Amino acid sequence: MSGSLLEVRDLVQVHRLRGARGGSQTLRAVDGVSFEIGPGESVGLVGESGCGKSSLARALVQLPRPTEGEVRFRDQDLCRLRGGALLRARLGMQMVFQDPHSSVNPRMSVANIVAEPLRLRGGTGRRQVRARVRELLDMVRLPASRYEARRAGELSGGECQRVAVARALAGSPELLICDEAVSALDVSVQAQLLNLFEELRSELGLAYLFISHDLAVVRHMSDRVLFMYLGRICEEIDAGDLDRAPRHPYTAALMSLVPGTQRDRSVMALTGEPPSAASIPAGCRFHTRCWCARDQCATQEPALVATEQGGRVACLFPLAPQPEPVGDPLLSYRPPGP
Amino acid sequence: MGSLILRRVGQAVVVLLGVSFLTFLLLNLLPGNVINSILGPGATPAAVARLRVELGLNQNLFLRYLHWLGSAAHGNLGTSLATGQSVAGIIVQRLPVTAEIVALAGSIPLAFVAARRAGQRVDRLIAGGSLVFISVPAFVPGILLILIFGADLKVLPATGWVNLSQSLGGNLRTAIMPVVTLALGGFAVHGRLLRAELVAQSEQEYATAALARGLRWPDVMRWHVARNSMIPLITNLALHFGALIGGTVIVEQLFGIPGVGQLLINSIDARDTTVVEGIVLLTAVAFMVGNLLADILHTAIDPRVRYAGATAG
Amino acid sequence: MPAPPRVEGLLPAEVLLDEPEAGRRWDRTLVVSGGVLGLIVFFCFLGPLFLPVPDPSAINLNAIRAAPSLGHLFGTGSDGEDLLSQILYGGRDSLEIAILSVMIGATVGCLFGFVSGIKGGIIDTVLMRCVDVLLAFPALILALAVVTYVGRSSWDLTIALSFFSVPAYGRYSRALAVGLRNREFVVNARLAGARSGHLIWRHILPNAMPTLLTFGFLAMGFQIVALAGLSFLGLGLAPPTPSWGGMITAGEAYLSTAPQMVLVPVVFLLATVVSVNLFGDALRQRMRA
Amino acid sequence: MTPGLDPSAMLRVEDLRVSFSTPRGLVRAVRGVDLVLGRAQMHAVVGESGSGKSVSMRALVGLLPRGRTQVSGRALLEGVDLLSLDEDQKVGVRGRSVGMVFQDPLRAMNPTMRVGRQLVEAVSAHGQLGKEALRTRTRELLDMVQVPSSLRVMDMFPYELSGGLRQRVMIATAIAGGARLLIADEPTTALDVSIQAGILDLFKTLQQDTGTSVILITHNISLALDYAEAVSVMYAGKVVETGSRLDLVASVRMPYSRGLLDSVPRGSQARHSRLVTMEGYPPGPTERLEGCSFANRCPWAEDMCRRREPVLGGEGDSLHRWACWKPLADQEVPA
Repeated sequence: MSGSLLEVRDLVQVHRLRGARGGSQTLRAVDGVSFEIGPGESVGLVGESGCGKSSLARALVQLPRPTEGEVRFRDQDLCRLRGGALLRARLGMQMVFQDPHSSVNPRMSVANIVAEPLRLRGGTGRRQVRARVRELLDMVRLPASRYEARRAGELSGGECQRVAVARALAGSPELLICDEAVSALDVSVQAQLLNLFEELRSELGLAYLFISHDLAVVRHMSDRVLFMYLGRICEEIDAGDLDRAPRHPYTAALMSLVPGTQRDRSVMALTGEPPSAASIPAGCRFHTRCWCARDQCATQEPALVATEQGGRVACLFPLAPQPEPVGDPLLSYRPPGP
Repeated sequence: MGSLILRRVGQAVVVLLGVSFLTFLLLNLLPGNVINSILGPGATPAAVARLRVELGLNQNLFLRYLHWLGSAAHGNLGTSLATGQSVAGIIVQRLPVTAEIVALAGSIPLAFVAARRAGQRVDRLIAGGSLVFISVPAFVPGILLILIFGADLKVLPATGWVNLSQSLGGNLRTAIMPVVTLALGGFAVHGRLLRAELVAQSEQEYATAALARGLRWPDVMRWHVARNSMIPLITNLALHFGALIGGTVIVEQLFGIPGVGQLLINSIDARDTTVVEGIVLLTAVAFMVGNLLADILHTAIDPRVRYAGATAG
Repeated sequence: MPAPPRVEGLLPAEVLLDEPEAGRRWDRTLVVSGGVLGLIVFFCFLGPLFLPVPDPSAINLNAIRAAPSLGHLFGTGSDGEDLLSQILYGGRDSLEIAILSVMIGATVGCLFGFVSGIKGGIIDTVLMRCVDVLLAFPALILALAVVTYVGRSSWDLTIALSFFSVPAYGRYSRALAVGLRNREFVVNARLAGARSGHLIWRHILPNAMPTLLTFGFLAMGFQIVALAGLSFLGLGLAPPTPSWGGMITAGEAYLSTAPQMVLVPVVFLLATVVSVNLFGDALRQRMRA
Repeated sequence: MTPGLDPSAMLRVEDLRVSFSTPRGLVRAVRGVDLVLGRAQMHAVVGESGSGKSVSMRALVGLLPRGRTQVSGRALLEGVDLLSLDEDQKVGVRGRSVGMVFQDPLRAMNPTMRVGRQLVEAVSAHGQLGKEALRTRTRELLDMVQVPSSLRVMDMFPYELSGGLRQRVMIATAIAGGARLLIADEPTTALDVSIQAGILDLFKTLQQDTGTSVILITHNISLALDYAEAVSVMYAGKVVETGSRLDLVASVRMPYSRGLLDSVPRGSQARHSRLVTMEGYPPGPTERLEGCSFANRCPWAEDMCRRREPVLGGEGDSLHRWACWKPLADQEVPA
């Protein structure tokens, strides 16, 4: 499909783990993921730890390369590009990471950090680089005169994260992948960063892939949200429908956990913790923890199909798209336990 | 656990092959050879050629290596080119092992004392003392020991060696000073390492948590901190063993003990490649076995086995 | 700065690295040990230029094993040679050899370690097995062999001793590189189009530098000790070149009659190595704070 | 709604101050904490990193590095001043009267010791039991924290358990000595949202079933308001506002607490809309503070705020108190 900025098809990332006691096992961290991001669109990606969301993000930028699948960015399949062509094609896609202090080289000055991508690309004069660095720092609301010469090691978490954003913007990317980019920050600083991301969105028309475990943040930042469970997408949903009409029981359960929601948590409780990606359950991967699983769920794996609301859901018995306490959970409620 | 050990053994074998080949290469490429040292400089070319054939030196280098490797694998390290003695027989050695045990026996209690009084005068004193022993070549304290106990007080023989088979008392008397000298370095290193680890471990959250559930501090130290602090010590012990072998050479020279060190120096001097090769290989084997044992012990103590991140693969 | 990886026991003095001292003033240690080290370096390298010392190997049969006096500040040795002069010249050689061998060992070792750590995979495995071979190879034997077969010039000794630090630096730098490889700023640099060389030079090396520097000082102390050990075995710098280890050996027989022959070099050796070790340690604590 | 706000408090902390001597000088980590905790109540202590919330609560049970720490003030636990106890008496308090739950259970458990032994250790620290009694008691504890016996956690090492299970076992060790007060230091921060609810519900269950009081230390104010009956907000080492959940939701007084509430995106808010933020950053640990520590970030600050330090005060006997010269009226919005 043309018109989309990023188009991911059947992406698979297999990690080979060497166990603590010698043996090795394979782990399908990302197991057949397809989705698209349009220009200027912001897409949220949500899931529990170990669901493969960070592996997915890294696979998108080919660090490391995914095992299978396509990552078409501006109509070029990154998985097939090599060497310099890959380096160039990838410039349009940049990442912002969770740990602010780790995102910038502590021994470099702010100006050098921001200038590095410009210098690596070459072809920019010394004076132009300097001007561009000032412009970029201005974009992330760091007064260039005060920050340029400082070393990254001296900055606070919020400041580091701004520098990391400025640097990511240096190559004028079209897509910014934020991997838990505000999770490590204190709430007051987190809000400042979220506002910055919003400003950049409207000023530069940036598209975002916003990865977070914090549903309140993702709901605030995204147009569309992908829910990931054990390496697969289980629901894709318009952010506006999140509160009203989640179709997948997993989505509904997670949404009920957002502080301030008045849903009955005891009904939609997620029992236990996600199984390891090294031993994925048969049938629907979620059935072992689902609050409304039926017998069929243990044997048949649901496909990701389109919903009436324009989203996609992978569930044999999706919840009805009704306002307020989702469906009639009591009908399908089973007491927790294996 | 089984497969871990298997992998380690595999790695060790690869490394040993590398070591033996490197030694072989080194000894055969460096200038000077055994023929000159046996026959002396004035030998006739015919005599040289005869000896070369006799010793098998006329064959291709690589073939000779394979040949040697084959017999080494059967436990036969060859016979000394110069003296004709069997190599495996000459180089059995107990000194470094004894020294390591003495070093441990001394350093562990001291580390506990230092850690318990971290930052206080006793700790500083021990830290200063160990710094000196880390910084000094083994022969210096050795000389001092000889001067005090051998020459001044005359309680122990200054040099010389009595074999265990000859007399137990004599063996002990001659062994005390070399063992102590050799142990001093390890004593300082181990003590310092253990002390640092004890302090670091006692600042871990699990120690605080143990305290929070109502344990007394001495119990926290005994049941939690001490045990976990042994892990780096074990790893260190194995690596340090390599350094000890170097120290042994010096100590033997100092105390006039006819051991591996002397043999090594003499053999290198005489270009007796077979003996040198044997010693190198045995040292490397001892080193690798020590590391392997440390790995196994490590697995036993720490179920997670976090490798130092330094071991490749 | 990232926490240093654990690679225990490669150097005896490495135990100094782990000391978690919260409440101590490291500046004072740094100044004192740095000062002592500076004085020793200054006098060893520049002292002979302005101090009225005779040639270190000059024989003076009128003053054999003389006690310290105004003419011979530290006394004289068995051939009447001036001990002060021997200390200065011997110290210069010791320091030169130690510094150079550490630098060579560090460069080669870091090249192995960094490439191994950044590239990973099969390259990593092969390079690390090579380092393991060097580590398992008794370095002293190698040094002995080199010295016996090749020669005993200060270059030969430098090369021989540098084999001590190659495997240590290799393992250590690899661990540092692996620790840094997955740090976000390295991934960021890759995203911006950086290749391995750039990563190592701009990101890995600067961040590993403080630790490597400290390690270097500790390694230097070790080399000085090892050099003295070789001299003691009679395999150090060929006589009549003076060396600290050689002086100690020469004086050993006269301990009770001319103790200065042993005491003077021992004191200098100890002062140098202790301050090198302390300086490295304090430097690290300082950079960590 | 607020059962615990009665004056017969379980724990009363008055003017708690903690400072550390460091090579860079004295760090005054806690500069005045006042807290009243009712029986069977959950009291959340909310603050950003470096606000002193964790340090102040650890100081209560003497879990700060010895030798380098000075603690002053009073902390009456059922009439006994915890801060005046000697080390032996503190050992008697820890685990028996006050239990502690840590942020990261993986780090708070000895990695090389089986989970069972650590639990047994917690039980027998408060009196030797026979083998059979010990087994019954540990089983009972695991039941209380809802760990099914089918999981055989006793024979496992901490790293073999999932995060949620680990934290449940941690809670079991905390209540093993029969503690009536639990201090939970960010107990869910290291866990997934899906696990978080279960752990907090467990605290609520313990609270209701056994009358345990819980101090919940957290950086997440929405979480605090969702679960705790009372909330204290800390900033730069001081409690700046304290009150019931209702007090903070409906009539928050201190601009900082207000700012915290506003910083969290809410479902009711339009997507992509601007969040109301506090400018600047909290003061560093060694910074000298004059007047109100929040004055330089506060949109309402006046001269007075920069000169004099406000003390915790309120209206009448109400337990809703705040430290502010310019308290907000109900539902005031910054200009």
